[in-house]
Amino acid sequence: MSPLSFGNHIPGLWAWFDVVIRIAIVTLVMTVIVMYLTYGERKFVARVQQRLGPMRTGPWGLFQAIADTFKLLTKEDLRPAQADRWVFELAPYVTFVPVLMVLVTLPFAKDWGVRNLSLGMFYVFAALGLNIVGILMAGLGSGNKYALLGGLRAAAQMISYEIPLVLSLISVAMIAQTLDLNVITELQHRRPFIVLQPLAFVIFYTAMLSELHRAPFDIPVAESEIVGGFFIEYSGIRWSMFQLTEYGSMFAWSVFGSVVFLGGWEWPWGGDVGWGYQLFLTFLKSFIWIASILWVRATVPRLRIDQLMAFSWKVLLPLVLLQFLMNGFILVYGWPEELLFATSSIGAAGLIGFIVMRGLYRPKSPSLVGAYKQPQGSSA
Amino acid sequence: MGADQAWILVALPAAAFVVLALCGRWLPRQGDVLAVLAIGASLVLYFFVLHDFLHQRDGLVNSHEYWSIAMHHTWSNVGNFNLNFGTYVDPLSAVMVGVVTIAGTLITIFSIGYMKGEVRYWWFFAVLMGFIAAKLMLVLSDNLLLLYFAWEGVGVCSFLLIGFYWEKRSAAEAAKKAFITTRIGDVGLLIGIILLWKATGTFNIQDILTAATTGQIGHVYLFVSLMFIFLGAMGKSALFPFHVWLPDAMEGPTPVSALIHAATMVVAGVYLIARLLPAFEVVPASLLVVTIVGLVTAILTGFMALATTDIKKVLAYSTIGQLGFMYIALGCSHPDAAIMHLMTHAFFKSLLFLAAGSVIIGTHHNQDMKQLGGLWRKMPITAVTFLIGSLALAAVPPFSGFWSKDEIFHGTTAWNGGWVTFLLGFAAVLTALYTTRLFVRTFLGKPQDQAVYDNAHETGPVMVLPLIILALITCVAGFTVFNGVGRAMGFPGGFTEFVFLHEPERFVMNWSWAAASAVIAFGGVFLAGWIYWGNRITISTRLADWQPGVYNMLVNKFYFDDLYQAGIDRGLLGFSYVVSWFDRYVVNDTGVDGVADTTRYSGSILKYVQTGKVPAYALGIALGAVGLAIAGLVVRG
Amino acid sequence: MSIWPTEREYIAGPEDFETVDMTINIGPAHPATHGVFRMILTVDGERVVDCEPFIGYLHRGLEKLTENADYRQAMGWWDRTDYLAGMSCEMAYCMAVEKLAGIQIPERAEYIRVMMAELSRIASHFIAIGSFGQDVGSFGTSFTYAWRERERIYDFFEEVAGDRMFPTYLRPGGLQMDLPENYEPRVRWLINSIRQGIDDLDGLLTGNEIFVERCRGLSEINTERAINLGLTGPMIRATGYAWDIRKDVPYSVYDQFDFEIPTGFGTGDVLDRYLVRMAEMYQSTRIVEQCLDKLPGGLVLHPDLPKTIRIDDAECYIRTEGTKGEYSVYGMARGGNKPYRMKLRSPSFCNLSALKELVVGHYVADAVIILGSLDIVLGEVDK
Amino acid sequence: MSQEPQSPAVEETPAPQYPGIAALIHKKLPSIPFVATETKDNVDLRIGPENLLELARGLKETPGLDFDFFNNLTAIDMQEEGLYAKYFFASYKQHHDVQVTVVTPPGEPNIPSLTGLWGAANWHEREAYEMVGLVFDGHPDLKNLLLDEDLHIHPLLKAHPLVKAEIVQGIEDATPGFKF
Amino acid sequence: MVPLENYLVLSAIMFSLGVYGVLTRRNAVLILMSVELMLNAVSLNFVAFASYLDPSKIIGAVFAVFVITVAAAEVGLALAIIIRLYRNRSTANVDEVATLKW
Amino acid sequence: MATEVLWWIFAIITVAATAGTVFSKSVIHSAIFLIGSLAGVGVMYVFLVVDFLALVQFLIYGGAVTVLILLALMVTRADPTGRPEDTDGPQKPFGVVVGGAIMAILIGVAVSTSWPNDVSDKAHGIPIDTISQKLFIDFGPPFVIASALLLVALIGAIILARHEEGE
Repeated sequence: MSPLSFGNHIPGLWAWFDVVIRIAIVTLVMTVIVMYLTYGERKFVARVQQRLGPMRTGPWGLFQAIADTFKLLTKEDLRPAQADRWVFELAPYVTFVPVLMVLVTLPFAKDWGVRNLSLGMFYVFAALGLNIVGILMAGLGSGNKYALLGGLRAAAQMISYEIPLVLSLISVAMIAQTLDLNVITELQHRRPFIVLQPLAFVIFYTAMLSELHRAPFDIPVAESEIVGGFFIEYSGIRWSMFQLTEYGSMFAWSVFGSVVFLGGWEWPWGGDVGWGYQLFLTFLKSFIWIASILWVRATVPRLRIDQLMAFSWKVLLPLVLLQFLMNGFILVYGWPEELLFATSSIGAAGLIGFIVMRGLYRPKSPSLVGAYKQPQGSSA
Repeated sequence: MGADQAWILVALPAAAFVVLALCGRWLPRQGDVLAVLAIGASLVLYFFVLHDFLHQRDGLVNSHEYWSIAMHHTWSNVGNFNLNFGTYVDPLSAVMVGVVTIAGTLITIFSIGYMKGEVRYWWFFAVLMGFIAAKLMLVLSDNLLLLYFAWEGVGVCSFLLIGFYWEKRSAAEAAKKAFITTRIGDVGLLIGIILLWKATGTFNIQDILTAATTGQIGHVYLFVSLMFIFLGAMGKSALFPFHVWLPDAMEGPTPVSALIHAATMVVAGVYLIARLLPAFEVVPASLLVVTIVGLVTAILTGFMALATTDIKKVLAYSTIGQLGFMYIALGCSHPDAAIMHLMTHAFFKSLLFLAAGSVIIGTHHNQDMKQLGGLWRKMPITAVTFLIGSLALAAVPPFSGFWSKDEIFHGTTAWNGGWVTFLLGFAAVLTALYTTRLFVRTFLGKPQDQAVYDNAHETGPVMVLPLIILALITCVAGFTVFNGVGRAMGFPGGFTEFVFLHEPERFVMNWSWAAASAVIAFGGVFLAGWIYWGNRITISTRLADWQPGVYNMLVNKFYFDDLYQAGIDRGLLGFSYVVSWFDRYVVNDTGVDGVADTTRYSGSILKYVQTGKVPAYALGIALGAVGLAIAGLVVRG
Repeated sequence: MSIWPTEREYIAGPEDFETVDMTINIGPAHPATHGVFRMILTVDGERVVDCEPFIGYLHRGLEKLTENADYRQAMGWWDRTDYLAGMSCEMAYCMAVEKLAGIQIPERAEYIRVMMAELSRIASHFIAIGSFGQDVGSFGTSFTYAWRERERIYDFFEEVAGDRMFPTYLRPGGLQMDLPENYEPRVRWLINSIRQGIDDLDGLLTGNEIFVERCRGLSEINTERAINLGLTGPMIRATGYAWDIRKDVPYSVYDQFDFEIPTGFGTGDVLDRYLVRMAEMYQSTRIVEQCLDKLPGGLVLHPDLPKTIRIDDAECYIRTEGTKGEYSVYGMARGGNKPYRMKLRSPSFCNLSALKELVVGHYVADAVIILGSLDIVLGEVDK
Repeated sequence: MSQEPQSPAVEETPAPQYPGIAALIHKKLPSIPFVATETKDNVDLRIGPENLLELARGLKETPGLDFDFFNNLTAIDMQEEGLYAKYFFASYKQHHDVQVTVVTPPGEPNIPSLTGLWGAANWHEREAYEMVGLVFDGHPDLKNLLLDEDLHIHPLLKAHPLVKAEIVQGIEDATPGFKF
Repeated sequence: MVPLENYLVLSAIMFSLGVYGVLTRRNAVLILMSVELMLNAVSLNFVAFASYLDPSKIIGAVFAVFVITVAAAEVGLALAIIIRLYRNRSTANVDEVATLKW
Repeated sequence: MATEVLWWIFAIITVAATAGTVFSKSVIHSAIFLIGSLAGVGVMYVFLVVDFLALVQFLIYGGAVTVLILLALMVTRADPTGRPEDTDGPQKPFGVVVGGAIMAILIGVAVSTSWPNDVSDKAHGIPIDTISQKLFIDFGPPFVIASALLLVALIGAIILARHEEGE
């Protein structure tokens, strides 16, 4: 049996104590992961960009994360004179708490997590929806126009992308017939849900990037335009709270996404082996997931705000509604599960293939040499 | 394919309508093949339905509960109100479906030739399919609501088809006229349906009939509601005084005229009355109304047809006249005769219209019989088929019209005194007269316009073929009254035993009636032949000179159009004048201005309340709410 | 303000319907301005309704300095105008001095000058495209890809002249010194590496749907308006007008080479400016190759050059195709060893003056891209 | 205009034979008096400021001349001869270019602005304005470009000291020019 | 166990504070917020009543869902109106928008 | 016992946040207090064992409505460092009176009425499928109408807030 099991088998006051211990463990693990995620990102992106990344602090720069942490903790905590004091100071916490709340219900292995909620999936997106409030507080409270613009962009983007995100998750919930994350994972014993719902997966992945403000949807924090957006005025520990939120929610989304779509701890053979292997599976999947996010970030330019909105409302939303409708038909009429795969993968292949094809069939730019045209009416 | 799947008959043309209307333009050949296939498939399936129906009927007791196949589907349940829809197949609707599908198929095929190269070719076929689908739905519907829906569908499609050449102002006007005129009747029908539903709580026709015949509805109430329904039938069937739209409806393409007259539109009224005839019988007064309206229509239109020179208009008036005959038969409680005549009339009238269309095409759109004549040499097949149709219309034995009209004569004996029979005979003579005149002046005699004559030619096979088929049907359709023919076709006892009201009635050849009606027909024909073939047209001109008033009245269609126009001009405008006077001097000066003065005065006081500020208004609301709450507490203690 | 006003208290006039647009300040220390450039954007939501550029933060008084220095002394300052392509700036200055003094320089020197100018054009375009990719929002990858090739070119410059960015390699009258030993395989390897780098960038950026969608149709301008605004270089070529001083008013030995003038799709949008630069780099490698093939022997410095150049009354106007556009020098001498007036027509300056017209009506995010597509160098703008 | 005494450069009788492009310009625009000389590589037309606008419009809009490109503007302090503005026009269509020298008398540095004809003239004129103090009449936004907004000195004047410039700063409404 | 009255009193306080806000605040967004408070008080009442008095305990939740729906629609529209107002008048203060009366 | 204590804590927090919303001088503070107040109502739903509704409350109010309100605040206050505005209008005394009266009436009625104390079987929450049963079957037509209302509001909001050409 796993060391920390779901559910409240323990009665009375001990239940509270139990929860506190679990939360402490999960938070601690998450903090360490986040610290090294920053290091990992720098290394990963550096490799993509033919650089080495941090190399000086410790072997291969391994202590860079710790050094950064100390630097951030000891930095002066500045507050602009024009900032709204309470809003400014509360914002990082309001941003961070929802991420912690999400971690409560994520199943890292079978029966291994803080608490199993029967409305787990709903809880996750209700909680993650809250973190925008902190960003808006930061944008409003900083007394800075870049921050304000960043907050505006974040709000607009978040409202738009929440819809396809939630609908794609609901598509999976329709297939699973439950919102309980543990049950959803167990249902993926034979095959992960990505097989049944590739289109929903693609939409979820895209919308997740947007919710995380990662490239190519990093418009609220666009460095070359609004110089970091909502956290432009923060420094030191408060800035590191934002950093913690960013990477923490990246981690939370990765675990959540791998639980919902990639089979979490269950697939392959997770249920048969043991909790160690299950933990390994969960973390492997979520790190691959994170690596893919970083990879995207390293290669893809940023979208413009109108393109972003258009993509959400004109592409993702119709497609996810289509997926939704198709699932409904298949479930109501009891058509075989292969049809789910077929219809959904046609949509996913169409969406991805269209973009890839346009990239592939573009002429090479050095070959775009117009023949030398003598200017009109030249007499010389 | 059993009779319980009769909805497929409706679904095929309806699907064709949808496909053609949405993408007909881009289909190969603009989709006419699709239309023909759809209605042709309906026709083929109709025979399956008929066979199944007859097969089920075999060996059953002769009670009409067993003679029908009804299918119900629940559409919606709101409270205790159930809305069902379904199909109802009994001999009546079976005959009607047959008429519609056979005539529809032939007319559709004919249209391919007739409409060749027209603008909006695909749209014509789309609406044609919609027209047929609506009509099929009308006859197959088991409840009045669906029937009304289909009724309106027929009206809309006829509007679209009559106004098919909407670039032509006259066509657009005719379409509007047809639509508005029938609309008056439609409102009546809706009122009647609602009245019946109010009384019985159901839309199902059989339930309503049961309720009516068992006396659950008061007689006066029933009479009123039936009269409203009959108003609908009058509008749709262009009966007097609604007959004005039908001749104008000739502005549509000729196949449309054929369809309107023969199969779909005008006979919808006949079908409706026949369907509800048991209820009419409960109130004999309503039957009398039906009979009188039929008689008046038949005689009046006979006169009008004599004075018209447009081929198609003559045919139009003849249609109204024949409808009058059918209503007379209905009024005499002889639906068998009415439906029999409906069927034969459908065939010979569509034959006549198609032949007339053939003439029009063959003479390059000339339809004035003053300029035609002697065409039989140029278009022999058309001439022969037209002749067959004309003889059927004139009720010359042994063509089909004779048998059905004979049935009607036979039926009129139900009315004591013989006055109905007498007037009917007069109308029949008129029929024979104008029919012969039409044929003679178009095909025989000398060509009156040499240019038209020289350019005339026989039309192509796609148009001639339906003519020949229809002519053959016209020749033989009348014999379905005989037992032997009926047995060969699956309904032993003949047509009158197939469609019946109370109990099947074996057709008995009453020689004296037959002879009388034959004499009437031959008399009419010979009289007309003597006048027109013998080039004694001067007789009619002399008549016109002798009594110019009468002639002008005939030419001007008894001044009905002018009467209506005058009614609108004088009555409505006069009434409007009174109303406007009242409005200007009573309402405006004292009412409105007085109110305005009062308002201005009170406003000058109350304007200080209107700050234009939303919070102040909100405060008012909240104060009011608090006041109400306190009052409530005080009142309740 | 009372609740129950007795008089008509408020009548809305046009002044009540004025709305306040937000102004945001981009620069002088902003990641997107590539230097100390500042613009004040007036935005309505995310849309730019007005743009006012401010320059001069890097103004060093180049022209005044030149007036007060010996003809050779001023060399080093002219390097620092377009500091991403020092060689081509030096070339224009030297040509102006030579024209004023009437010096004919050896042919070998001309070929080496062209080679250096083209190499520095490639280096400058690499920086332009790499940082442009960053403006569009790619997280530095395009920048490092471009930087690699640019570093290789600068390594070669270092071997040749002893300095990377400001080589001061050229002299009025020729070159400081001849090319190093074994330069030919070195340059050929360099050309191959550059072409590989162009392909890499092409795959990274041109093959990227988002990048192209960001740039396509953005800030379009037609040829006539572009000429009127004084746009030159890739900016005017992107409008579909194949104008290149190297071809149309040939100077130095450019008439000896076979190369083409890219015009992209000829719509004048940001994508075309980018494509023109990409294609131009490729054409420049062709010129460098031909330089290697045709390089004559002989001296690299005019043999009879006096130690101090003294020029009597003379004026000239030298037009060259710099990396950003037309890099022209007006020179005026009135005796003595110093020029009386040296005026630089810097392409970045003229292109930047059209910024307002290009930016207004687009999004804030696009303003940054448009600025990046102008490819300005503040050393050149501010002189 | 040749009668006006304050334009000594123009007072000389025009050379009978115009070099290069100047001949074409004289043919197309006979009403505008100018003096044509040859520089090292070009032709220089010398006119007074009152004729500039006319000449510029003629150069830009006359078919056959088509000087559509405002290439450069160099402002030169010729000390006792006054301020010179050297325009450089080029034509994309016709492949020719010309240099136009506008001579302003000392103390009257007023020149009509060409911003109405070429959008490119805007910043060039602003630069000339702040560097030597030429005033362009009709310029929409004549203010400092490279120098501080309120720094009213003219560094490219020959009289401007090279080192230890006494910078007058913070005077918004000071007259243009430097107190020597 | 918390008695029903507690919930009712809580919602009464919320509701009356909302009324106060609607009546006193000048900024349209603040008024909107106060309206939201009132709506929430109402739906809290629904749920509390359902929990204590309704044997199925569901109708209250269903009604609360409807209230939330209506509130969402109302917020969307109201904010659109406020933004439009601001764009035309540079203010979101309802006092300054008295052009209902001219 | 613990439940009561927790209830009181959250009730006080909710009331305090509500009061903060209404009395706060700064618009932004008001909005943030509003979030607290709405979250308090969500917690009350948890006490009433309607978990689903609590999550809906968090998702819709926390994630959407307050975000919209904050967005509107940002849009309508282009200058975040602008003048502090006078947030209370001239109706303050009336507001106190009316609000107080309503509070008195409501509390009086709530306390004085004797409610039937049927609190049986409140321990386990309502299963979500029961709610969906009610919502989609018994309350089907109102649900459809509500969704139509949302759609109409969406379209209306877009049309109201969009930029027209030439504006």
